[in-house]
Amino acid sequence: MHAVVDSLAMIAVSYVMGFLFYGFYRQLNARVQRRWGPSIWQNFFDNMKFFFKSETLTHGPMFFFGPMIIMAGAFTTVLFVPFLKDSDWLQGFSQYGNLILIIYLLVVGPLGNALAVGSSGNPFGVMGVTRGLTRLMGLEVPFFLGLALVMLQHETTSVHAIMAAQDGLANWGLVTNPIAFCVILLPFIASQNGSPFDVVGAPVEVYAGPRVEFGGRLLGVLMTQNMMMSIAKLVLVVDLFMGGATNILVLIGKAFALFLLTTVVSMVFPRLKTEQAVDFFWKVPLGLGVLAVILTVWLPSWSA
Amino acid sequence: MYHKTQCEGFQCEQAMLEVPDGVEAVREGVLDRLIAWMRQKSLFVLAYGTGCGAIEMRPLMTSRFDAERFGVIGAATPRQADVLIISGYLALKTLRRVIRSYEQMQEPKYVIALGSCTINGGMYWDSYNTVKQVDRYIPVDIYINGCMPRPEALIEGFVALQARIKNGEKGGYHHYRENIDWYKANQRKVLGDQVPPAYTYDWYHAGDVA
Amino acid sequence: MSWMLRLLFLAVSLSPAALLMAWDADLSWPLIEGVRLSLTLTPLAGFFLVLLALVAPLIALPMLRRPSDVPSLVLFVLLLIGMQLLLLAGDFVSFFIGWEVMTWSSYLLLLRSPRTDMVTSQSYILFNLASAFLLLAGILVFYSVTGDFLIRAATEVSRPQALSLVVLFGLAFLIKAGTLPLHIWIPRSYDQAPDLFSAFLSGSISKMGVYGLILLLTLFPDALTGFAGRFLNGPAVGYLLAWVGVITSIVATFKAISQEDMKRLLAYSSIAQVGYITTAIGVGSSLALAGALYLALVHTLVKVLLFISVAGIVLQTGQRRFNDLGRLIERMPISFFGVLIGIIGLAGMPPLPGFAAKYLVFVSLVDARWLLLLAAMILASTAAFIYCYKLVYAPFLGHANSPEAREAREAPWPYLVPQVILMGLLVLFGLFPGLAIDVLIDPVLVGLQMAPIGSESWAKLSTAYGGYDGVVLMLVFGTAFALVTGLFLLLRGRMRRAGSPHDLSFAGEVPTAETPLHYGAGMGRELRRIPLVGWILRQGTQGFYLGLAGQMRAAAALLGTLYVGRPQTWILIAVVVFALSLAVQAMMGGL
Amino acid sequence: MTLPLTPVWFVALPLLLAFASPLWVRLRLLMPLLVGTPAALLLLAFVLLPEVRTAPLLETIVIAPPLGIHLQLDSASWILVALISFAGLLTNAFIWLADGEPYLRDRRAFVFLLLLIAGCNGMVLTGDLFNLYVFLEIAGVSAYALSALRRDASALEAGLKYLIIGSVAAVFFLFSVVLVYLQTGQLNLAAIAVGFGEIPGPMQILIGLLMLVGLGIKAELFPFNFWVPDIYQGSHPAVAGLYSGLLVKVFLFVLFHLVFLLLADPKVVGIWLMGLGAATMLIAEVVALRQEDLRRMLAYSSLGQIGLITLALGFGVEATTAGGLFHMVNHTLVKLLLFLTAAVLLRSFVSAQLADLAGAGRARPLAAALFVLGALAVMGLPPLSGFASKLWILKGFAEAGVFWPVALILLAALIEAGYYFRWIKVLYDPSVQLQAVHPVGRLAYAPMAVAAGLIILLGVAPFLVDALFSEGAQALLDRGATLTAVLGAGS
Repeated sequence: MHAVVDSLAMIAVSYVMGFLFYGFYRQLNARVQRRWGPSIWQNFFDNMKFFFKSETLTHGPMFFFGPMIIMAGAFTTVLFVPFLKDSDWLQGFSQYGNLILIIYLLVVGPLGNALAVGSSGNPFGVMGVTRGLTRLMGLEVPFFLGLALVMLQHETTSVHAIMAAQDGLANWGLVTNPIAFCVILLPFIASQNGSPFDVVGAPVEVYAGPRVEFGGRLLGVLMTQNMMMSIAKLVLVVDLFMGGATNILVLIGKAFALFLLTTVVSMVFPRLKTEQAVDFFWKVPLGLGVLAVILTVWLPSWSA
Repeated sequence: MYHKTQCEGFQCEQAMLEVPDGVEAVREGVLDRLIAWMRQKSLFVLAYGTGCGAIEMRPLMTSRFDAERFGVIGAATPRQADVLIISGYLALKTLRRVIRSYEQMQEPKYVIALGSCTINGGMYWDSYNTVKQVDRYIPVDIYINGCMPRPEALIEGFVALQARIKNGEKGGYHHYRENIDWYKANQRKVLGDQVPPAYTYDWYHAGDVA
Repeated sequence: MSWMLRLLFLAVSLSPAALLMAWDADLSWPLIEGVRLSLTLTPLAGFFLVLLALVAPLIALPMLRRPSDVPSLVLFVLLLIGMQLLLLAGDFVSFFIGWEVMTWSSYLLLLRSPRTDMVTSQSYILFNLASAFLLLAGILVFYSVTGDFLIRAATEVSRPQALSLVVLFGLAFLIKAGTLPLHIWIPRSYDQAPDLFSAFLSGSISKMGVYGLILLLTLFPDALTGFAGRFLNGPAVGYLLAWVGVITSIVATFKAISQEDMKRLLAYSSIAQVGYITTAIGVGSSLALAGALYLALVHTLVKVLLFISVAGIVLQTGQRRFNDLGRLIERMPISFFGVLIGIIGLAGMPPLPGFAAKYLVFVSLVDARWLLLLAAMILASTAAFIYCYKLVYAPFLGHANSPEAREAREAPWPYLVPQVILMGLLVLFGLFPGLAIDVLIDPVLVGLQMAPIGSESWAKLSTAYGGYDGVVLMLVFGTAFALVTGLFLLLRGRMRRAGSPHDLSFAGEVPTAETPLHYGAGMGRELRRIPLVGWILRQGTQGFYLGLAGQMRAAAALLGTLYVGRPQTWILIAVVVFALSLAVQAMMGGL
Repeated sequence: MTLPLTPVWFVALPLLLAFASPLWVRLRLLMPLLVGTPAALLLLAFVLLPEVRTAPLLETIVIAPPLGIHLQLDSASWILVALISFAGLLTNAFIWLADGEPYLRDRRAFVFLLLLIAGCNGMVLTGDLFNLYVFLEIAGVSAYALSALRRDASALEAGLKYLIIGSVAAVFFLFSVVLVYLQTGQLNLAAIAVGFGEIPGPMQILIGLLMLVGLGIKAELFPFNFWVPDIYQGSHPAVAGLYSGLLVKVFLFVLFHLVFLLLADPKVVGIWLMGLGAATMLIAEVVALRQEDLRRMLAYSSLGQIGLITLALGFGVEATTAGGLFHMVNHTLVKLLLFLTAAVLLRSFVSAQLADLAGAGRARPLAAALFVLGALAVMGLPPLSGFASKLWILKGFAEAGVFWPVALILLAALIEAGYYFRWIKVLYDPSVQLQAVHPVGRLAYAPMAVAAGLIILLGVAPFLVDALFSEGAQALLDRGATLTAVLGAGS
């Protein structure tokens, strides 16, 4: 019972945080562009509008199940990320998982949806999927390397254990392992589909990319999972580098701070082409990662 | 001076289509009103630059006029869009694409016709290749006249559309479905065998008009 | 008659399983003076015998479909016998005999395909024989060191001897495993071999290289650390081997993405997967070996599944290029699920066992503190998503691109039964990641005198670095899926099936059957614009090997001019040689 | 009257029958007799086997050695004699059963075959240097004639070329015989062996070189083997199979017999012979890569194997020698099989060119399968007999810790695979639909099947015969025992 309530609470929390964060993002973006921007609830409206469209077109069973898979993947991801530290609540099933599992779960959904995109038969969608996978290939290398530095630092893949090791500001991953944070920051933005790495679904690039054929309720599902997945990723990074959170307000605060940081980076830079993005990941963040490995792994072992 | 007393020609057909004033608002329950309220708060716009009126869309969407305040934002594909903006005159060539795109949009869907050209051909009234009256081919929910209308006018049009949605009025798409044969006959008249394929609308005949 | 033959064939294909059940004694067979074949079953060989026992009947079943090719059946039986001999070998001579029987019978099977060309067959047999002869050389060196042919840990070996042994054996097994730059025979032969035999090549025969590599570790207890000590937390020589493996998988993955033919793509993917296994072997810790064995298990199941599915497609459509297929999901749904489950396993996605295997390898790399290797491996394994997607998209989704693809029917049942069984096995191992550890892998590790991984329950994979629960994962995902689908269907509004596959958002245009809507070949073309990938894809070893062959032929022509057809020249040469030898003897002071 | 079963029959029986054959007019009786003679010899060999294994059999003719002529049948020469009879039997049977070219099924052909057998047996058995020369000429002349039997230009050319080069070889050998006789005053091998050490060094070298060139030409060693492909190509494949399978082995055996018998320390020349063997092997294998004619390809492959055997025997260690002898037997079986296959293919498709045989595997599946079997065996792939003998040789080298021959042998095997598998691939070329021109009787496959069966049997169970080869190697290497046996203990 506890597990059920807890799971539903996690899903609700991540959804609410999701649309509020995105609403805030649109506001902030508008202000930066000297506009008023929509209300902070705008994402909720958009989402609900799509859920209540009276017509939804499918291209066959696989096209229908793709969004279901991605949504289930988002739920699963959320449930395997512990939201709070030292608490019985908002834990989901995170004690049955680990960091590597979460990283892979982040990809399960999009791959399931890629099937639906392929099933639609729209070449623009498949082109978008290919770009997405290409970007994934670029970003995952430094991202995983950064997380591996954390795993090595704590000698575990359990998010709980990593969180538990960071009590007090002085033990935050951000403080003890800042270079790992630097390594993952840009890939993290890309995994959030933020500018400058947002070429995949960009409307003017390939006709909305993977989502080209989705409309109506299916698009609503895709939007929902996107928001929830973003929250899951934010919380994951909060857990790994910012010591986790003991209650929901702290969690929102830390996640919001992190969100603000990534948003600012996103808003400043223009969009890169796919291959530029990949090349960038393999040069700058990965180079930083190699440096980090040399500094934190090789040098200590040689000097020892 | 020529004075119109009775309808003549296509105007009679037009009269047939016109919705009498003070239509019954389709209000059923709280949920429907809530849904309608959310719908009007979020309008995704498919804005093909079919004519010169498209030039007014850019200031509308960007900082100066900021349509996003009203929940109006661009969509890339017809599948995601709620509103189709016909931005100015339609040539026969673009008409075909517009029909195709309109039929691919998911209901509920609305059409805003922008500029005089969509009403009566405007300055192209005697062109052999320009569609003079758009609503013979697809149903138009809101006309915004002017040559070209200013962004403010566009915003007013959107607000008017939002009010109609909020009131739960029937959208043009109902018309289109109910009179599909008439629309198709008109389309076929000008496009010949260039009419978009039937598979995007033939489900209208299957009944189940939701 | 032919009925009996079929039954007999099926019985033989079950022989590895029977062997596994019934083997309890050691056999021996004299060969020549001082050489005695002895057969015994070690836990390590037992593991690979399990793989063989799983795979052999599953491939034998579709092979029996009429009209069956009797020579192929005979050769397959020979191949199975050879592989069993190889696995049961307690001494190197039987190991070598098994190895060679496997080599030539697989070569002859390769020739049964009408598509095999000269370059393919020659590269297949020459690389494999080179591997075999290197192995034989290694065996002879081993013999000269230990004085007999028994497979056992060599204890008193001098460093140069050990080095030459490791190099000889290592090269032999790396050729078989197909690591860079010795892989060139693989894509061609996997591509052109008979479709079902490709499954066996990739699923079972490539594992023999893996078996050899692991066996090599047992020959020299400190093979990996003995030569150059340790690097960080692992063996320094292993670090090199691991890089060889990882570079193999990276290059092969990119090559796979750029392929336009299903079987070639699978071939490169096979190289890449074996590359991971090589990496894990390089790490050499108990975790890593568990990962290597797990990967071998998963790769066997997955590749056999995929190759059989692809064989079914080729059988029904006659097409194997991505551009000529499409939309088979409606016509071949079971094959679609076969490929789908296959690629999920191949990509190492949870909850299928591919993830468990990769998890073990990743953790072992973290444990060894080899993070750069880890990053490189991540590169290969995420890039693999692209070809996995291509593999499922191009034949099954998208648009049908050829008349055959439009009219194809589901593969016949002998092709489907193995697929369903393999899917079941994959799901089973995915649900219970501890099952494979407990039943298959831990006995091997104990046999190799390494720490077993252990599992508190079959549902759990647990290591010192943490673990996960397959059942919970599957339950959560399944519940979420059911919940989401249910909620979705509860919402109002109608779902409508598009009236035509061409009802696409296409910027207002109306695509027709002539519009190129299939993106099968385009996938991977974009990748070339990434500088590193473009550079990798431009490289190739084919030129080197063809050049070598050309030089060989030139040498043959040059030496061939000696063999002229004139008796006077023969006599002249004889007399001149005679005179010269005399003269030389005279000058040396002999006369 | 009971005929004593003595080694002399190995020479006498075929000679007798061959020379008596013109007296028979009715072919029907004669032919089975001629064909059956090798069978009788084989039977005789096996009857004598138990005796031979206990002690070498000495057959003195007229006067006891060292003055008289004697035949010596020890474990080593027994192998050769049995092999000769067996190979002769197979070839005769094939010619008889294949019902092929009329010129081969003729009385003359069988007479020459019997003479060839007689000559070979004589060379292997004789204990007398001059007799050796005589038998060498008998074998040679019958071989020339066999080559030229077919009445067309290529056969005559082959016969003539063979005659020329064979005579040159004989001359070289004869010179050495003369020199030996001048120096030692002896013709009995054992007696020469005792006295050979006292010949002045330079003369030893001269005699050695003359013998080497003479026997080297005959035994097809490297700088003297340029004639081989031409002759093999011009002769009928069945006959070429005899040359490759039989004649060369005999000369090789004679060469090494002389080396091990005459020289107190064979190691002195062993290294040179090994070098020659290695060169023969590598060069022949490389040249074979480009051959487009099946018979020429087989000829080069045969040279390669000869090189390998030379390499093994030249090392002079018991294991390699035993392996080398074993390999001789295996190679004979294999090459007979391959050349007989070539004969079948040649007859079926009129040509032995690579391009003309593409797809032959579908038209003549059995022949192609036997070719594959032979090819696998000749490359030394298990579980066929070539592997066992190669392993034995390699094991010998490994035991001695000498690895350069191992590397060369394996390299040569790899090159060999390069062309054999090319041929196999072409035989099974799926793109060509080849039709056989001439039929080949099913019975023709019987001798090939026997050879194939033996190849498999010896591959799977070489332990059945390995003792024979060990004893043969000991007999060949044990100079003292031979001398004692011939000359008595006191010498």
